[in-house]
This record gives sequence, structure tokens and C-alpha cells, in this order.
Amino acid sequence: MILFVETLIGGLLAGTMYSLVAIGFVLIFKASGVFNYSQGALLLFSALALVTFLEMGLSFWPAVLVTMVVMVILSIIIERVVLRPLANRNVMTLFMATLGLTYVIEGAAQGLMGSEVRLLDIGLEDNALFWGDILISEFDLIVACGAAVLVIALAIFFSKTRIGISLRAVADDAAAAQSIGININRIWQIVWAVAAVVGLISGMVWGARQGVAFSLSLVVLKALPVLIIGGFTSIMGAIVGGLLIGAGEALAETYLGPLVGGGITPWFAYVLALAFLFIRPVGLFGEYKVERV
Amino acid sequence: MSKHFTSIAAAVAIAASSIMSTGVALADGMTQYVPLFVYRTGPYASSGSLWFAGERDYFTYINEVEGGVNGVKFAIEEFETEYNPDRAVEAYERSKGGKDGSPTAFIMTHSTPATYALMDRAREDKIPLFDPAGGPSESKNGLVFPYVFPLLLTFYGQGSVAVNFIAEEFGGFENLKGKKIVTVYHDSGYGRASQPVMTKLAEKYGFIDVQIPVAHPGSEQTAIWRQVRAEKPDYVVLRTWGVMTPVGIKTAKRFGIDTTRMLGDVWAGSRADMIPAGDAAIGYNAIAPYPGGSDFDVHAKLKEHVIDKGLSNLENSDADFGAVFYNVGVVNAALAVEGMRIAMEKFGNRPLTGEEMLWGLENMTIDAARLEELGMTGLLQELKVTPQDHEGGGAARVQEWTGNGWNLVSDWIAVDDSVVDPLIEAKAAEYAAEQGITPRVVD
Amino acid sequence: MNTGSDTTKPSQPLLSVDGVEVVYDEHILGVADISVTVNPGEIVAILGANGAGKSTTLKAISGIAQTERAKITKGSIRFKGDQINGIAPHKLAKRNIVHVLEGRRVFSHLTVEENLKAGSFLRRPARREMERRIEEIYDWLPRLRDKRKTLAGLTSGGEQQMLAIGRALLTQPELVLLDEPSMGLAPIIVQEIFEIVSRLNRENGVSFLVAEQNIHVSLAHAHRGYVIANGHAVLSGSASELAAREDLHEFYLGLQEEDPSETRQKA
Amino acid sequence: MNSVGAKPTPDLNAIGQAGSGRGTQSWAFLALLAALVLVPLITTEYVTQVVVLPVLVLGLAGLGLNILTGYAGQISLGSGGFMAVGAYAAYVLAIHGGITFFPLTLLLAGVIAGLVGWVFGLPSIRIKGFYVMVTSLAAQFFFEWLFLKFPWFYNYGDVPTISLPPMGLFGLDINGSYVIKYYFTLAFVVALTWMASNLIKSHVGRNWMAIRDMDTAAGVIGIDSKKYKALAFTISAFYLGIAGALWGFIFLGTTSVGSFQIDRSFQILFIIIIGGMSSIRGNYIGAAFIFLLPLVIDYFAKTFIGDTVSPGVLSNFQKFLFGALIIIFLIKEPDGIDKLLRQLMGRVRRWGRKRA
Repeated sequence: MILFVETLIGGLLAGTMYSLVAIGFVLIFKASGVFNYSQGALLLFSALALVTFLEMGLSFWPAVLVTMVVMVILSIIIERVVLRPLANRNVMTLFMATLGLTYVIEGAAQGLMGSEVRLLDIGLEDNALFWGDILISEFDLIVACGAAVLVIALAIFFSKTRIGISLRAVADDAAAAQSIGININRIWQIVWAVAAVVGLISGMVWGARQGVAFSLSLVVLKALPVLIIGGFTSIMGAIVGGLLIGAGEALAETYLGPLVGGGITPWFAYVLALAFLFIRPVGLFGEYKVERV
Repeated sequence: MSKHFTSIAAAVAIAASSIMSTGVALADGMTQYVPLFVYRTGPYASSGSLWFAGERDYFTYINEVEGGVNGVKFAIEEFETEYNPDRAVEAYERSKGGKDGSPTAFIMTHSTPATYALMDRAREDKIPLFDPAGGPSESKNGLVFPYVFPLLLTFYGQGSVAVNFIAEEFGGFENLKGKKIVTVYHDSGYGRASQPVMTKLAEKYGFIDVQIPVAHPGSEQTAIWRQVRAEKPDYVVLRTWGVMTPVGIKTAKRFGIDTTRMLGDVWAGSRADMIPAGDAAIGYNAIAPYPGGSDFDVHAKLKEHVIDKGLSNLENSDADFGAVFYNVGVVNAALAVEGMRIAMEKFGNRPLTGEEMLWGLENMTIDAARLEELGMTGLLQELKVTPQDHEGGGAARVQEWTGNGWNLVSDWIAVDDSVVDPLIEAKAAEYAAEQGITPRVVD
Repeated sequence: MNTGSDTTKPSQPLLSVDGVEVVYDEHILGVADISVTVNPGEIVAILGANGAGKSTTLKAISGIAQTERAKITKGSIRFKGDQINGIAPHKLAKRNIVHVLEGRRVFSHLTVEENLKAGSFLRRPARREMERRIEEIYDWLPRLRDKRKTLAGLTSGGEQQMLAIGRALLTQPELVLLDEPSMGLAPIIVQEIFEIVSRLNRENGVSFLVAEQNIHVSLAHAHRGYVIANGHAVLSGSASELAAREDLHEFYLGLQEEDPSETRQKA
Repeated sequence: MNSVGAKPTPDLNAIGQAGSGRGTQSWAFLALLAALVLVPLITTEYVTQVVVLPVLVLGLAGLGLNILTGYAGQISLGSGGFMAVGAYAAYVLAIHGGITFFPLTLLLAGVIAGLVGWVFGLPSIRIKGFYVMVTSLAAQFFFEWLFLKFPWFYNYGDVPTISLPPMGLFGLDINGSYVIKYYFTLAFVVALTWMASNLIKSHVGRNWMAIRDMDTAAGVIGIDSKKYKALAFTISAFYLGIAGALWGFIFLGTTSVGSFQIDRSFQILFIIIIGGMSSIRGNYIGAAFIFLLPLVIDYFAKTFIGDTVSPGVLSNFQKFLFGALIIIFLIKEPDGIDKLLRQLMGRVRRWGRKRA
């Protein structure tokens, strides 16, 4: 029983790390309908930039700030050079463009900042905490709290600020938003920038965990089943989806893995997501609406 | 719009025609063409870029300081494969015919999957494949696999060395009885490759062999290490690769597993694996057919003639000079150079063909005196390669991570051939039967 | 309501659309030849059957057409004398043209009040000022006040239409392009909406260009009107003239049959 | 297009096709076929075996995906997985089933892949769009795992890389010479392409397109969309499976999961988007473009900037350039190279007529 509870809690906490990646994805999909495969590459780019600035001698917070500025600039470039010319194209084309973008960002990131693995110290220790007999990762716990803060911050941003309300307006109806004077290109830039900053935060967390190198980019593959479960358009869904995937994966690896020879994590999340699709085809928090793809 | 694409089409045509016409003018007849299959992008770039830098730096040293191998200089051409065997096949076909009049004498595959993909072609084309400390273990048998060279230490050998070292830690083989050794492995061919040996050794010494897989890329391993902890292991062996190693070490630490009782294999023991693990990695051990460190004599030479002259291929020579993967590259290049030197004794001082190189490699002996001359004492084991034995050495040292570098904690530990060789022979025979190969007969 | 526009015609019309052709996706003809003028202070109706090209005309004016892969291939559109073809919709909103799209298109996941706020952001008012302006809209459209905290998607059709208009008014327009405000609404609601439009026009001097299928109610409130069919403007005149024409209805209905619908894509 | 009125009113009927030109087309097709037949005779082993042959196989895989995505409107990122099913099925049939007459092995492998495709197509009955796409990712990762995990699939080797057994073809070893390999592949690819093109012209193809264009409406007009979607998944996987087996047995001469990872799925998707959705020819054009582009970039990079930057930067620059070209392509030519060629041919024809 202790093993079960420990696995469950550990999985839930680890799941928030998936949620973080998925949130960046949801932001962009919601606001512009773009299935942004390059979220993982953005994560890599931001973490690499941060490490590079740290190596150049900046102290932690200034480096984070400078990286944010870089990511915002990058987002603006992406919007102008890639998305704007592709506005109103079908969603497949946009998805493909983000695949191309993934190569571009990965190539640029590693070409400019090097491909060796680097240590990223964000000041969090990966110690074990004990709650009774149950072992909990301090790192995961802090990250989960951080994710909660981020979600609250985003919720406030979206419900209280002018930009946030405009963002939601664009997500609801881009044409109507334009007709009342909202500049959707600017909104897209902002969304990408916010997603990139979320990417930076997830990049910091994942980078601290596994070192900063190319494999950060693969984290995106973990986010996709999260989205299926949570729905493509809901931040709450991304959180819940991440928790479910995290817990499901951990339990499966512990209880199901030994039966089939282990190593099932890459697909288990997808199969779990599939099962959810059968029950609710638009995800837990997604909305039914006619999709034309 | 269409103008743009006609120009692309034209470019395609030009490039295609120039690719077709390989082998143009003969430069001076005294360069040896070396195609280098690299992965400087993609998931394994972090190890690869150091590895290839080591190779290129050594070739640069030979070219610049020694004026080539007996006057034959190396002409290197890189082919990016992203660790993808399909792209290695493409690169192989592009480069197997040589260039500028020089034949291709050998190919360093730099990846076990690529070695597998190229094995049959290389046999056909008579080009030796270099895959030190990699490749199929059974290719140690050069009679069945004439053109594959898993030099230094096969995957099977790695398992054997690991157990020998662990026995030493416990104070002798007799103390292995009843102990539990958990191997956490990359769920791939590479990760599983040592399993047959571990099974055999477990029978022989009476320890319990537990194998736990981690799926690629392994960036989240909480569930894995919870399992490991539940096993209460006496020793943990890591057969991991890439990001899986630091995440594994960190997670292990969190679960209270003593990282000084962990032994990584060759590909889980480089600086790049330790740095992201931070303090958790202090005291971690790794098998090293190529130890890390820049205190070997050869490093002094490289430092003086390559690094300090700004000729190095390293992007960050302060941090990475002497890193394990850099040394892998240096050793691999040195082995190729030695093979060529020996072949030239028979065939003359000129660029060599693959077949000639094969003779050189199969007659390669590197003894203590030669190691001294090369400046590689302690970095490279003594080797004697024969047509029957393409491994040549079969030993490794063990190094311990101190937090900012590797500290060698053992001398060369030899493979237990009595366990490993029968396995290799059986596998090789199986392969020969499946492929309809008659093993060579060599006098 | 017979303030014949001809008598008070100012030197310059507010909006003049001249011989406009719109092509979707480079191949599909939206409208072929449309000319429309709106003078300051007027309510002008564009009448026509479903698919005649009314929406496309309004979208061409507001710039929305070009965000839907359409292009104005011929003709010109002038607002207060300046050529505005090809200007992005959000910039036109800044230049005081606002478009209330067909089908209301409220932001359904935003509350009624957030919808109104979204409309007011364009002029960047301070918070107090914004609240005051929104209160003003509630005075015009009192039904909305009771629903201010409700998600717009959950309000009734009539409320949504009012919300869409209120939201548009908060951009402080001189010209409102109003597309099919009557669509799918009960007659009594339609009546209410048009009365509000008339009052806004009278009391605040906002001009309206209204696309409608509903001839009676729109001509009752408009000053002038145009009838379009097959992407061409076929009739025009003052509202009373048009309303008096015996053949208007036939005209309007008769055209519907000629409409080769597959060549005409409603966006 | 500018607004000056010289141009007549745009074509009101559905558009874009530059005349029918059936004669020219079949003429061009025969010329192309003749050129393909001549490849081994007039070019080098390298070009035949490592340029043209893989392009043919990838084109066939593109065709498989195009049936599903271009014609039936279902997005998939599982192409690599289904290719793997084909390759491993062929291997298992040969090793465990003793079927070494290669054409038969290949067809059976295709059939097995088709059945697997049918199973993985089942969820598409309930879900749509990107959700289907992520379903296909489940297939992709599941197969990557499956073929790694169970040594039966690689004949209990230590390493899950298959060394392919000798395969027969009327008494010849298929791997005996690259010329045999090439002609065998060409014959197979041409036959399968011909079959696909007939299928698409039949009522099956029309129903697929009806489902693609209007899923709900297709149901209304009496098309059993479940049945036809399932059929599309099956046939698509059949083609992908055969392509996978050809890739392993003929092109690589070995197979590992590494050949059929998610990158492969992306590559196949690039092929159909760049070549042209819903176009048979487009698959081969796209395959040529996507396969050759890295080689061309590599060539130019080495020739022009090779010595000035470090190899690491060069490799990454090539990757950057590949991505950038994809994006430029998508922006400039959304309908793929096939459309471009059609327009070009139309222009040539009009020009020819003018001169005549």
C-alpha cells in the first residue's frame, strides 16, 4: 500500500512537469489554432540561452530576465516570418511549418550555443523528503508548487488584464476580435512570447533535472498525450492531464511494466490517452465543436 | 514564385551531377581519404562532438607534426548522420569509393546501429569497420566477421569487466554469492547486449542478476528507481546512454541508493554524463577502456601542437580537453594510424585500400613499449589483434568521478574469456548459419 | 423619416464604395461590381437575398475579407476621402469603422462585461473612463446590465446581438457596418434592435450600413437603400422610394433563382 | 495578381487545372518510366542504389500516407510505425515462416501491416482531426517499443538489428546485385502505384474524398463513412508496410527500429505536403525533394562554407537550412510541387500553342 501511495504521489508530482510543457502548447493552440510542435525546441532554446548567459557571468535572475527578452524577440520574429505569411492556411500546413520551425530552432540553438550537455543549477535540491514512510522528491514538490503559482498567475493574467481579455477574445473569434480593433498579429506575438516564457520555465525545470542538451526538445512528445486527455484548449485540462499521465505512467511502470518487460513509458501515455478518447473524444476539458482538418 | 523553384531545381541538378562524379583529380597521390560519419546534431550530439574532435585533433597532429603516416596525410570528410543508421548507409555509399584518387581504407561507424547496417555491405566492399567498445560482440570472431572490429572491449566483455570489478569491491569472487546486482539499462540493443554474459556469470558466481529497462530517452525515471530500491541491490550497474545517465544517477541518489556502489559502463561514464548530475555523481564509478584525463603523454603533445596552436576541433577546449569522449576519439584515431603503419610495412608508403588495411589491423600488436612511444600508457591497453580475435585487448580500467574529473581507481581489469568466448563463438556460428557464411580459414 | 439625403448632401460622403470586385482564393468571385455610398449621419440598407454578396461587401469595406483569403481586385473604397482598400481591420477600427459580423459572433467564453471591455480597449481609456463608457452602453442596452457576469455564449440571441452592437459602439465608431442583425431573432426583438440603431443614429450621429434580408424593418429605419443580386448593385434609392416600389419584392425574389449558388461562396 | 483590369473575370468554375492535356500527361509519364528503366544503365551504382531507389521507396510510402491523409482526410503521424510493421513482418515471415520468395513475402507483409492499420484506424470512427493524429502517434511509439522489446521479432539476437536472410526471386538472390534490386523495386512500385491510381479513380476514391471534404454530409448522402475510413487506414498501412519492407530488405539490407522512428513519420508527411496532397505523382516528386535536399545542402555547405566554420556549426546550419526551406516552401507553394509543375506544363502548352 505504501508503495502504491508513494508511486501515486511521485507520479502526480512528476506529472506537473508534463503539464508545464503542455500549457505552453495550449496557449498557442487556443489563441491561433496552431498545433505547435516546436514547443519542445523553444524549451531547448530557452534553457540553452539561459545556461549560456549564466556561463557568460550573469547572475541567476538577470540571466533569466535576459533570456526572457531573447525569447520574446524570438517569438516576434516567428510570428512575423512564419505565422503571418501562413495566416488562414489550413491547420496541417501550420503544423508542418512548426515542424520546419523545430529544425530551425534546434539548428540555431545548437549551432550558436553548442551541443554539449551543460549543468543548469536553479538552486533546487533533488533530495528525498519523507512523509511517514512515503518518499517524496523535494524537487518535484517545489516544481509542483511553482507550477501552481504559474497557473494562478496565468489565470489572473487572462481574467484581469486587458491583454489577457484580448487574448481570450481572439481565441474565441479572431475575425470578430479584429473587427473591434484587436490586432491579432500582436496578440499572436504575445501568445508566442508567453508560451516561450512558459517554455523557459519548463526548460529550467527539465534542464535542472537532466542537464541542458538536445533531449530537452523531445519533452514535447510527453506533452501530446497530456493534451489529448486535457483537451487542446484548456489550461486546467493541461494540468489535470499532466497529473493523470504522470500518475498513470508511474503506476504502469511499477505494476504493469514488470509483466511485459518494462520500458513502456513512451507509449503508455498515448494508450492511456486513447482510452480517454474513447470515453470522451474531445478530452476532459475540451469542447465539442465541429473540427475541419 | 515559380522562378524561385526553378532555381532550386537547378541547384538540385547541379549538386546531383557533382555527387555522381566522385573521384576527380588526384591531388598528390599521398593523401588517405577518411570519411567520418558524425552526429553533431540530434540527441547524441553532446557525446559525438567531443568524440569527433578527439579524432580530428589526433589526425591533425599526425598531419601537422609527423607529416602524415610515413608521409601519407589524412584528408577528412565529415558526413552528418544524426546517429541515424539510414543516413550512415547513404554516407557509406557516397564515400566507399574513396575520393581524389585515394581509396577508403577504413570507416569509423561511431554507432552500433550503423555498424549493423553496414556490416554486410562492408564485407562485400572489403572495407574494415571500426567500432571500438561497440558493435556486435560476436564480431570479435574475425573469421565470421572479417571486416568488423569491435576493438578493445566488446559489449559482452563490458559485462565481464563489471562483475570482476564488483567482485574486487566485495573482496573476492567468493563474496559475490547471494549478492544482488541490478542492471539498469537503456532499452535497446546496446543496453541489453551484456545480458547473456550477466546470466552466465550469475550462474558461475551465485549472485542474483536483476535487469530493469528504461525507455529512451529516460528523462523521467522515478518509477524505475523506486523499483530498484525495492530490490535492495548490493550493487547497481548502469548501461545507459545520453540523458538517461545523469537522470538515473540523480534519481538513484534521491531514492537513497549509494552512488559509490554504482558502476557505469563505457557509454555511461563521461564528463557529459556527470556534469548534469551534479553532486549526486561524486563517487560514481565507470568502466573505462578509454579513461578520461589529460595527464597522459599524448595529451601533452596534442596540447602543444594542436590545442595551443588553435588547430583543435574542440569548441571549448578548456573544459573538454581530456574528457572521456575526447579520449575515445584520440584512441580510435591512434588505432587507425597504427593499423595503417603496420599495413604500410607490407604494402608500401601510399594510401591504402580496405583490404590492405584489413591486413594491417589483423596484424596489429601494440605492446608496452609502443604504448610508451605513443604516449598512451595507461590510456590504452596492450593490444594484439589477430584474424581470430578482432577485439585485441579485452580489458578496461575503472574510474571514479570526483565532482570535477575522473580518478582512475583500478589498473586494467581483464575480461573472463572462459565465460565470454563460448558465448561469442555460439553467436558467431549462429550468424554464419543464418547468413550462409563460411568462416574464413587463415593460416 | 424622409430627410432625403440628396438635399443635405455634404461635400464629401463618409464612405464611398466604387465598382468593387472581390475574389476569394484567387478563383471564386465574391462580388462583381458594387458601388455604395454612405453620407455622414445616414442609415443605409443593403438588401439582397442570401448569397447575393451583402456580407462580402461589408467585409470588403472593413478589411475582414482579406483575412479570409479574399482580395479586392477592382474598384476602390474611400472613407472620408481616403482610400482604405487593403487596410487591416484593426486599423480601420481605429479609423472609426467597426464591423458587426453576421451571426453576432460574441466572444462566447467571455462574460458580457468582458466582451464590452474588449471593445473598449481600442481607445485605451483609463479604468474609470472605461467603466463609465460601459455604463453608458448599459444605459443604451439595459438588458445587458442584468447579464453582465454571464458568459456571453449563454445569453439569448437578442442579447448577443445587442452585445455585439454595444461592443462595437465602444470602439467609438463613426460608421457601423451591421450584418444581418435580424438573423434568427423574433420580430419583436428585431424591432427593438432597429429602434436602438435609429436612436443611436439620431442622438449620437453614428452612421450605419446595414445588410439585411428583412426588407420591411430595414427600410422602415434606413434613409436610403441598395438592392444587390449576383454580386452587382441592381437598384438604389431613398428608403421611401424603394419601399414604394411595387416590383421590389419580385425583383428581390426573382433574382434568387438566377443565383448560380456554387460560384458564390459565402465566407 | 494586380487590380489592373486586363485580366478577364476569374474563372468561375473550379480552378487551377491547366487544361486537361491527357495526351501530354501520358506521354510525359512514359518518358519518365523510360528514364527510370534506364537509370542503372546510364548512371552509377551510387545514384541507382542510394539516390533513385530510396526515392522510389519513400515515394511509395508517401503514396500510402497520401491515401489516408490526402484522399480520406485523416492525419497520421504513424507512418514510420506501419513501415516498421511491414519490415518486421517480412523478416518474421522469412525467418520463422520460411517464406523466402520475396514478392510473396512482401505482399504478405503488406497484408499484415494493412490489418494492423485497420485496428489502429478504429478510433478514427469516433474522433477527428488532431486527435486522430495523436492516436497515430500511439501506434508509432507502440511499435517502436514492440519491435525492440520482444526478441522473437529479431530472431533472438543480442541487438535488435536484423541481419536480413538471403531472399529469393525466381532462383536469384534478391540482394545479389544492385541492378536486380533496383528493377525489382521499380516493378513493384510501378504496379502498386498503378493500382492506387485506379483505386482512387473508382467509387472508393470518390467516397474517400467525399468523407474528406464533408464528413457529416458524406453520411447523409449514404456513404458508410466508418467502412471507408477503415478501408483507407487498411490500404494506407498496406502500402506503408510494403514500403517499410522494401526499405529494410532492399535499401538498407538491415532493419532496426531506428529506421522507422517518429522522424520517418515526419519525413513521409513532408513528402506528401511538399509533393502535393491528393496527388499520386506528387508523392514521388516530394520524395525526391525531401531525400535530395539534405544532400544538396550538404554539398553546397561543404563546397562554399566548409572551411570557414566548425563542423558542428556546419551540421547545425544544415539542419537550420532544411527547416527554413520547408517553411519557405509552405509559404510560397501551399499546394506542393505537383501543382507547380502542372502550372508550368500548362504554361508550356499555351506557349507551344501560341507559337504553332
